[in-house]
Amino acid sequence: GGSSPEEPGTDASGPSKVTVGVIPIVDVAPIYLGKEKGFFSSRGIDLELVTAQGGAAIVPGVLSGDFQFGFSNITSLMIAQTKNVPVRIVANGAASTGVPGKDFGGVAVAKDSPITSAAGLAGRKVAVNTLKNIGDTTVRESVRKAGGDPAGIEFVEIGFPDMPAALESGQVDAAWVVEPQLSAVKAAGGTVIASNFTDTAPNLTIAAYFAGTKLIADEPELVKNFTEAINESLAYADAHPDEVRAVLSSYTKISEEVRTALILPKWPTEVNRASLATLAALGTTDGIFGDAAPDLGKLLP
Amino acid sequence: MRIVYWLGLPIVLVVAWWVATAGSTDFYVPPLQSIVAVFFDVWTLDRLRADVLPSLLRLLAGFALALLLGVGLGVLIGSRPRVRATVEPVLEFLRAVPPPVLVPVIMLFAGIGDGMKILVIVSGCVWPILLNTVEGVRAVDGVLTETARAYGLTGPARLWRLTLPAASPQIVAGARQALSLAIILMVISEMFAASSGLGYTIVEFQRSFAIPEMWTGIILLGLLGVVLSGLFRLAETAILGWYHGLRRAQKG
Amino acid sequence: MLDVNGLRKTYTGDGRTIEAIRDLTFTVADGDLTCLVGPSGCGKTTLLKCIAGLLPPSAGTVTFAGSPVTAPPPGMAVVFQEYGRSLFPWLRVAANVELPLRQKGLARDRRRELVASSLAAVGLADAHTAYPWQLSGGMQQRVAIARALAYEPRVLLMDEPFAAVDAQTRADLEDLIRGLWQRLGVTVLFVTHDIDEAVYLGQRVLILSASPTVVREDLAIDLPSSRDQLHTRALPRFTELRTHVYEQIQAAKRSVPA
Amino acid sequence: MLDVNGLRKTYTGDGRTIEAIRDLTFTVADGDLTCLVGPSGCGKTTLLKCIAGLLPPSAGTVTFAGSPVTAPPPGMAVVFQEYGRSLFPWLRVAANVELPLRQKGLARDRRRELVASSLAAVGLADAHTAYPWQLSGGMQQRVAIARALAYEPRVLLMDEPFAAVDAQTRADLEDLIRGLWQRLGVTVLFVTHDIDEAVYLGQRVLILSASPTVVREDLAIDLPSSRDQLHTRALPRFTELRTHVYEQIQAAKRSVPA
Amino acid sequence: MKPLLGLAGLGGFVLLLEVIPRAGLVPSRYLPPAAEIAVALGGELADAGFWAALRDTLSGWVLGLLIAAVAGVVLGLLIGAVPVLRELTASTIEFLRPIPSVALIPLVVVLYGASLQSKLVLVVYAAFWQMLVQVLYGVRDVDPVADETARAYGLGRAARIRHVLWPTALPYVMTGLRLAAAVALILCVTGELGIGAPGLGARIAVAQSSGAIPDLYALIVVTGLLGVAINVGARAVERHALRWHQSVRGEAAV
Ligand SMILES: Nc1ncnc2c1ncn2[C@@H]1O[C@H](COP(=O)(O)OP(=O)(O)OP(=O)(O)O)[C@@H](O)[C@H]1O
Ligand SMILES: Nc1ncnc2c1ncn2[C@@H]1O[C@H](COP(=O)(O)OP(=O)(O)OP(=O)(O)O)[C@@H](O)[C@H]1O
Ligand SMILES: [Mg+2]
Ligand SMILES: [Mg+2]
Repeated sequence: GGSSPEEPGTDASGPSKVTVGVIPIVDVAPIYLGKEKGFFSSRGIDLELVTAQGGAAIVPGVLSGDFQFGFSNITSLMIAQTKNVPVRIVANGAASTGVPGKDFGGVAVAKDSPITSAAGLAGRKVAVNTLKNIGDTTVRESVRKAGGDPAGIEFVEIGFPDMPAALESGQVDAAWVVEPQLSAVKAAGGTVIASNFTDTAPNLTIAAYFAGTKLIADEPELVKNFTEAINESLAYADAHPDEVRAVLSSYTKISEEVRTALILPKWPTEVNRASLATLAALGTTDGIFGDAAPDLGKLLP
Repeated sequence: MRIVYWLGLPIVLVVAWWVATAGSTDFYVPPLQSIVAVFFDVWTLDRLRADVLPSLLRLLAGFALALLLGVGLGVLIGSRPRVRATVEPVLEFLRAVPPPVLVPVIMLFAGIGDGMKILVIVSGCVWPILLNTVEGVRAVDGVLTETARAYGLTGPARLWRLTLPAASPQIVAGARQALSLAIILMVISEMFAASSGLGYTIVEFQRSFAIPEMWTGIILLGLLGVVLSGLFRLAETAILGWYHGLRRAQKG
Repeated sequence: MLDVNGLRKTYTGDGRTIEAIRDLTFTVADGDLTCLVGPSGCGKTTLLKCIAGLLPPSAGTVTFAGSPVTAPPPGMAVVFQEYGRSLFPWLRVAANVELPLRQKGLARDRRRELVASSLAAVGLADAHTAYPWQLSGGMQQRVAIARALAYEPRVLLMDEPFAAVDAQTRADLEDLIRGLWQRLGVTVLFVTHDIDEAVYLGQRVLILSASPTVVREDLAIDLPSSRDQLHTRALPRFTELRTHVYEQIQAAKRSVPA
Repeated sequence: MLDVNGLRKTYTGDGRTIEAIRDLTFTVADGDLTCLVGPSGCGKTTLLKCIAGLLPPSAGTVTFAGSPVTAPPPGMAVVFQEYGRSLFPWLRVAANVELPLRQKGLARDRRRELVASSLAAVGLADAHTAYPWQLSGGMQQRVAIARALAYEPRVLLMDEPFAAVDAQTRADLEDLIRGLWQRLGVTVLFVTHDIDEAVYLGQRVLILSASPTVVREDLAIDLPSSRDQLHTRALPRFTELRTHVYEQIQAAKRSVPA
Repeated sequence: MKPLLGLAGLGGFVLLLEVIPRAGLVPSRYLPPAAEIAVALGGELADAGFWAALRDTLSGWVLGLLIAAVAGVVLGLLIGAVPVLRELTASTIEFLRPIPSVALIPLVVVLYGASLQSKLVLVVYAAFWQMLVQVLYGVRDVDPVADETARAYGLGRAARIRHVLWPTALPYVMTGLRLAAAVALILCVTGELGIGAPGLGARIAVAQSSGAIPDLYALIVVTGLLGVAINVGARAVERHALRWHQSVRGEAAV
């Protein structure tokens, strides 16, 4: 991008303005909570959160300097890395709960579906939010673990919000859904037949906060402060689920009822490197990185 | 001479693009050279057959359907002021709903197959045809209308021999608009529940940070637009020969 | 055959109200050839459109063959004053003439024949394949006339149909119409500005007043029924009649009734 | 003033090639009033458009005041045969007449005055605020004439300008044009189908042959220059001239040159 | 009379929306009946955030539409009036037009970020073509006799554009404006949806990802009603500006 970044943090006297591109989903609750709790302002960061629909808009925003930081799922970041997009993870984002059947995302089928386990998905139509990404990779792994053959699965791209309807109307046989849609599916009588995150790795890291390498090089102080603030937020969120559920109402429209019942992700402060290596290996096998393989050393902080 | 006209400006623009991006280090705006370099690697015959052809067929199906629907409804609405007054607000309502939020609703009714994608194309590109047909029908010359009435031209004969030809210049204008919209909507429709197709491929390139490849897709869309509009021009010349003659009549 | 009774037409719209026709009552018998003359803007075209069922009158009625006219009655042909705009620009000349015949359900051969003969009658035998906008004004007008003739109507309404043709062609067309009328017994209502023409053609000339219009005079033309351009026009009675009509129009134009 | 030299116009297009004008050569002096007559479709309109610089000739030249005409020369007004279509439907009558005056850069008051006087001259003093399509055919034609008159042109080209008006109005307008011509010395080229009109109006009548067109006769009208409807038309010389023209047109229509 | 008919039409549509889910044609969970949407709409209307979003969307829309309309009309008249320009630009126009605005999202984000500007670029890009093409077709509709009249009376090119080309193209322009207005609104909302620029679109995105279906439809209804409002305005302008045109005067007569 031609536009020059707004030189955040250079002004030593006042707080530096920091814009973060996030997706309005449960995963980013800690940063909203942290903002509310003053974890950022106490470090001289005047935080602004801008919601976008997905990585497609956030990554260019980070590269152009419009956002200083962004939130993205790990596989997308790995893909970016293989394409030499100059970004690097600065803090953990969200992680699987690691409890099979009680994760914040999973593979669900509709009421009365004949499919009862991941093995039954072979040859079926399965919805994921984005093809060639974390969804299909992990679902395949679930199927493998259950002894099925993932080769014949027909993945269909459907946005999370549209999955409950697609599932119920039988347009797909199964869907990989996350909260809050997971709750909606369950409410409509659907059942979770596999927890693809936990099947892939224990405590799989799903998403992370990242920044452009230029910012990391030019303003280490700011990045350090941001990382600390995020980490404090993550830890606080993990410890105070009720406050997390409360803060959800400030930036989402998830109904009260669902908010109190939905399964929250885990928010460890450390990126689980081993799980990422697994994810990278799976992705490479599935060919989602093309011919390349991600170099995690260049991606992780 | 024609060729010079057709190629003149594009060549200038391409050269300008080439020069302007020659040393570009911007991740999202790669040098044109590197875009061109990957073009033929990306758009192999196989890929054209697997991704572009189905898209194209859906596009044509959607366009044809929109044409039918737009002209049919347009004639009805345009020739009856009361019908127009009744349905116009509803149509305007539907028209203002953005396709990306409309698609999920369409999916409720039409599933996620080709039918849905064609419907999405129709839902977007029917409007210019409809509006132009309505206005074209309303604007049929009063003397011609009276002539037709005096000679007992009613029913289908009136439709085929008066209303449609008289409104055809404006209908064609609408169809021309719709054609490019159809291409755009083809892309949008493939952002939902797709795993192949030209639009999907472009989005997929974009998501996987294959930026030069994404640009080749955009260029292909443009080229597709040029080819389709060339075909359209042929059809237009055939249908509106009289009109072009009439409008040029006294120009020498 | 044709009864116009207390006809009145007022145009409103766009802040302008024009009483075009105040009160017209007259009858045209079956097989009559009536000419209508009157000052420009007096409502001749309006009257013709009301008779043709193309324009709803503000008051009064038009009755055709016993039934009130609300839509164009079948078997009627009209030549419009705006001849140029009344031709379908997307149809070639032959197709323009043929279109009403198709609508009438005539067989193809019969249509061909009628198209060819009527175009030949107006002197356009070699213009079949031209588009109307490739023709001169007079030629366009003749196509409109040919279309009406080919239709073989029972009633023929003509609104200044010869305005754009040269004197010689006009004379030929006048004789054509009279011949047709005598041969086939069509009822003809003929609007013209040419007083000689009105007297030469008509059995009867209706002279209209200036707008708001009433019938100023209903003049029977007592010339011999077999007429020709040279002799009829040279008759003293012809001159008398035309002078009379001229004076009437002149008077009509002057005295605009309140 | 106006030189037409070897003019030729062939229309091509849509598979149809029409040699409208074969070879026309004539000169119109400054301040002449020339009438053009000829059979329908012989190319009068085409000729007028070539002279006006609206249509490029296929061969030959038109020279106006010494320089070749390629675009409409300034100071020229045209009344088109298709009067209806030459009025702008989006402008009211007064605005239609006023538009060329604005273009000429006249002051507002002067424009008002010209519009009012020219509309009054054609008998439309109370139609200022009507739209053209609210007027009768003859009224529209008179608006087109008023527009040309208000323009105060040096050259006035008129293509059957009185075709749609009644006899009385026509006579009035003829006298209006002659008066204007005598008073202001405008050069007038006047196409008409009415032979009496051509003889009554013109100093000179150009008789054209049928298409492909050449000049058949260039007839000087040796009538006294002060003319009036009653007496001039009653002159024996008038009758001689009109009979002559009539015969020429008749002959022109018959003998189509190879 | 006419507004009443229109209201009746809308009423019928609302009824349909109420009946379809109630009759079980689609699960009401995913397409809530009209009454539920109305309740959600009431909730939105009571929310200050909604009004701020509406203001954001409207400002982007008005500005974008204005730019697109002016540019489309000016360039259209210019290109249409000069045949050489028309020939020269034809192929380029055909190339650029089918490029979807949505495909430009990453590019504009790079250039302008999640700001009003990027929204504007999208809106202008999409709406501009609608205007331009309509104007080009409209210009072609000029009656040669009218144009010749203007030329004969010495109207220069600029004056002819003003007095002949423009009024002739006006009906096409009006249609173009109505098309462009809706497209601009759509792109405004879609842009907000994708880029995250503040506005109704961003609110729709939140409602969508939160599974708040009635709220989602309430917001869609708002965009639809904006469309209706736009049309009411356009028709009012048309009744005045085109009262000379067959389409308006023809219907006034009956
Ligand atoms: N559509 C219309 N709207 C309003 N007024 C109209 C309309 N048509 C005609 N008029 C008015 O009605 C009157 C009669 O018009 P009409 O065309 O019938 O006259 P006419 O006798 O045919 O005249 P002409 O001989 O000039 O053709 C005129 O004053 C005219 O201005
Ligand atoms: N645009 C055109 N394309 C093709 N041919 C044309 C065109 N305009 C005129 N013509 C032909 O040129 C010839 C002369 O036409 P023009 O209009 O000049 O005749 P005119 O003398 O004005 O006839 P009228 O008295 O009937 O108006 C006609 O044969 C006509 O068919
Ligand atoms: Mg009339
Ligand atoms: Mg002519």
